Amino acid sequence: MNTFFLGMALFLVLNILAGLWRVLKGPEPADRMVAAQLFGTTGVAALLLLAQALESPVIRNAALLFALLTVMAVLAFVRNTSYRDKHNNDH
Amino acid sequence: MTINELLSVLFCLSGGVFFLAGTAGLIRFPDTYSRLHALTKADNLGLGFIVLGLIFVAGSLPETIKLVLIWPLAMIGSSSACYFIANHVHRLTRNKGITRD
Amino acid sequence: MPELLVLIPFTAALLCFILKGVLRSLAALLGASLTFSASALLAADVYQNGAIRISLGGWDAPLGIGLSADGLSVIFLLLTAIVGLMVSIYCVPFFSGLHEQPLARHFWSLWMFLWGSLNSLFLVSDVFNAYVVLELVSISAAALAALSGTAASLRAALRYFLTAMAGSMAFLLGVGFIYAQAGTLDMFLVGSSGGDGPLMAMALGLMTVGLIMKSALFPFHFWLPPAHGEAKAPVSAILSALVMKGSFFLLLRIWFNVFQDSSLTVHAASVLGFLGLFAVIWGSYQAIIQSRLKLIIAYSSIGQMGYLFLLFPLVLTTVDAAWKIEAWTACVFQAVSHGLAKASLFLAAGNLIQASGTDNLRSMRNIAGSLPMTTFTLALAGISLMGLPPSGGFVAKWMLLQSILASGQWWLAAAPILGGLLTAGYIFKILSQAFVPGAEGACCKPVCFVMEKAALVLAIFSILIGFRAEEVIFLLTDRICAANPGGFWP
Amino acid sequence: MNLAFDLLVGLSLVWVAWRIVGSRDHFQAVVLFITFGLILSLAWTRLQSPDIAIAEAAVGAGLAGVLFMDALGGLSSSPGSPRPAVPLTLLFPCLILASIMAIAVLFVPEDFLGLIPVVHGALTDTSLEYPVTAVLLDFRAYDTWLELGVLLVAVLGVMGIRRIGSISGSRLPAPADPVGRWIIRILLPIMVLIGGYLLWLGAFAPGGAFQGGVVLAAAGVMLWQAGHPSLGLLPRLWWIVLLFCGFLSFLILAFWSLFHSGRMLAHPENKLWILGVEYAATISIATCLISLVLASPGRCRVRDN
Amino acid sequence: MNSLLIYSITATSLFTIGLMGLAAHPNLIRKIISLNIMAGGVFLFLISLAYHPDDPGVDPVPQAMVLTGIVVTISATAFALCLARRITEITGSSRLEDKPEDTDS
Repeated sequence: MNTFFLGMALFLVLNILAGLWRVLKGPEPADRMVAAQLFGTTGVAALLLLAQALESPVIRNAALLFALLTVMAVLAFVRNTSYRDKHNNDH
Repeated sequence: MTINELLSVLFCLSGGVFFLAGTAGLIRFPDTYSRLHALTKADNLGLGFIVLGLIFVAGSLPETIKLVLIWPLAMIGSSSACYFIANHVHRLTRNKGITRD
Repeated sequence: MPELLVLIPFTAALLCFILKGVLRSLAALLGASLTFSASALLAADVYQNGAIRISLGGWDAPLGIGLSADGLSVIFLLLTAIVGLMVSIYCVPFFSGLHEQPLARHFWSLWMFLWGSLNSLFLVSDVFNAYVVLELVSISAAALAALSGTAASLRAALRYFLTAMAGSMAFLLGVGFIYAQAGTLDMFLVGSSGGDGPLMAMALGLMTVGLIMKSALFPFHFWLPPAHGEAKAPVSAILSALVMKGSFFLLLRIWFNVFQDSSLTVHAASVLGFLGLFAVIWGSYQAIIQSRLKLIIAYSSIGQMGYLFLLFPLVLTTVDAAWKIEAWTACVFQAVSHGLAKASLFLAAGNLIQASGTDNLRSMRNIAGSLPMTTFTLALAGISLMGLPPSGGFVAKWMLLQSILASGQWWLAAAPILGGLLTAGYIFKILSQAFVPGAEGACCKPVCFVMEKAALVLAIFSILIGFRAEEVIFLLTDRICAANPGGFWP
Repeated sequence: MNLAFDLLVGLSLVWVAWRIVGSRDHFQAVVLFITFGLILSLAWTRLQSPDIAIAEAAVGAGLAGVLFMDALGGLSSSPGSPRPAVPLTLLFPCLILASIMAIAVLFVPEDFLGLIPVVHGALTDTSLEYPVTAVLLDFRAYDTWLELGVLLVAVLGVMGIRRIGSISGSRLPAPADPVGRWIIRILLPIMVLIGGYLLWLGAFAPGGAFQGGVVLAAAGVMLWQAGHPSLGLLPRLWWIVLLFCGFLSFLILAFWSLFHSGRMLAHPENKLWILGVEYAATISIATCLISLVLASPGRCRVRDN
Repeated sequence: MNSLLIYSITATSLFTIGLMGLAAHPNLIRKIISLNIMAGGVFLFLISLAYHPDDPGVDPVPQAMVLTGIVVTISATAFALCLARRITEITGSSRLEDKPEDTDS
């Protein structure tokens, strides 16, 4: 049973690696941010599966935390790029 | 293989399929808006299915509650992030006056 | 009570951040004098009844962290105490001037934190604890260097900080390798559990490279001249007199306590010797061709640090035990006299800059007339750096020459001979400017009496220690706490 | 299956690191670094150390991401330098170094036990059950104290560079759209709740001062991003108390235990002291990290808008 | 080829890649990112020593070391980033020495 969950976690990590291609190629900074947000959700799922596979319920706290934190990076990204563009538009 | 484990395997597999769809969408779709589309819908659904699958094999009640709590949080997080990015890209294109294809 | 040496500066640091104006200077001076007296008491205690080893929190060696105060660490603690007290006295008027006032709060708290971390570095006896203390020393030193706020000083501080961080990371990886081999983190336990094998070789290599980066030995010296040149005078005095000695002291601990009876160190010793030799010649040569006073002194730090690294080939490849004590005394005297002389040089340079406005040598003309005390300090410190007979520098270079000749590695003799010549070169370059009758119009703002006195006292100390060699030798021979009673030369 | 998972995580870590170093666009490097932090958290989870996974997640995705994005904000992004990111002359010595270290790692003994028996042996006579928290707060309390010192010195250094006495001034423009404010109002209480939960958990399960402090710091930074001055609201004295309370509690403990029982940093018998020190450390870590993120942009940001 | 070996070799290669990045990139922010990668590598090495799949579980001392190391690294990174931002504000170029030929600011 645990090997199945570990296999699923492995599959999700493969998903993240595949998503990395978009981060590398992504023409716009926004596309890269989209990929980063995708990895956040996939990371939460992978952590949950690992928590079940390794029978240590504490890892769920890490998953809970992760679900909240990906938003931080996106907020920072939006705040910074808009600040700079508004800045560029001024002069 | 008890009925619980069978159900949990089933749900986790379907969750995995949705994640695969999300990643495929991320890679294949032409522009940012459609990629956001893939990200938000497919992934949240995938996470939901995996959480559902794990609930069957989760041990005690508090674990289940924690699992159930994670899914809406992740959904709030990812949908608002999607909104921010979409809003940001829209403001960028409007400022530059060019229309994105 | 070695713990007091760590507690008092940290308390003073917190107080200095909270208090304002005169109260802050009072708290700083009180902290400095208390730390000075605590170091002196500890030195007397170790001198009388031997090395002290404490396990903190009551947990013994393999689990808990310990503090160890032996002969070597007490000498460096005394050096830090004397230089620290004098720099603190110098800084009270320096930072109460109108221009420096806003920086006072940050300077005093960072300086007290640095002093406390240096004291705990000299008392260290746990390898991972050494990493955390090194990090604390690097961050506070970089923050102090960045206080002057000019673009050049910020760049120098960031270059220094990045090199220090890379050095700490290499050191931490070395700690990982030591833990993989010995299973414990206490230096003396690791030392007694044998130091051979590929893991320990890797650990020795990584730690040595990490600490060399932090003490600016030759290949990694690029960050030092701008960092010390651009910082404020008392800050550059602290940096080159004390902070560089800290990472060198840790290198001594690693080589002679952790890898005490391992055969690895013998092979690597000559490499360090060559780098030290090259540093002496290259640093002193660069010092001669500089035009700014503070850069001359900064490059001379690189040169003088090179002497310290000659210790490794001398001690590890010599067969005759008697000459090893000579080499040890030479290295320790060089460290102490260089620390004192360099601090007084930088403080005197600070006085000159405050008086004449710029630190360019040509503007230094005719200072013998207007600032006689500072010129006298420059001369005294120069004597000690060059190694003329009465001074501590002379004892160091003399013993260095003797142990080099005794150990038969004649090519190392180039360092004291050529180095001494080149050092004389740049010291006379500075002094010659002082007596040349320059343009009368050079305005000379009055320099506070206390600031000149502090620089002078440091210079006098660096001359005086030349006369007190027996206590230092006694501390080095009988007061060393190493795993086996033989100390550094089993 | 375990081996496959380890191999995949290991290879993806190395590959992402290589892409970070090799990429030409700075923003791409930052996003890759956030992903690197995520995969590293997975590695910590796989290596059975969940509290490090929590700390890495909070620090990597939460604080480091925001710090780097801010730093990039100040930089007008350009397409990146034309020449290859990593010159070949540097590649060769680094390859040698990597291979030497890889060979050295092979000699790590299989049955390496480290200090496990010693810690479990001594666990009985401390009042903490969970070994990691016991090592952090009791056996090696000196390390934790100096590490709080490092945090404090970093805050002092940043304020010295910015020439400010406190962080009361730094406040961001509120995000234009209501969603930004709305999401903060929902996620923030939950994060504070998790921070407290992790701190309380620390006594007997993975969690404790560090994880609680880092999560609270992430909550504070999130509040700041929503335009709220978060810690800037506090009067200067209160902010100083919060900043120093962790370091101060260790200082008081050191003085008291030195003069009371002659052994510095020896915790007294009743459990309240250790819990008090742990809570103070949590608050101090959270305040220091928030002050670091708030103080680094300096006041110039507020004046421009 | 157990997991201790895989993670240790990954750790040492991360350390080397970080060192390479630190030496290769003129831009300050890239240098600080490389430093964090080096730190990640070192911590991974420490924890790979502490990990035993079955018998006595995980060694708490390296875990405590890595926790302390993570907090030290984040505070050092924040300090270095503030320095880098200040340099960029004053000199306009985010590099240590302003070589004229590179336009990358």
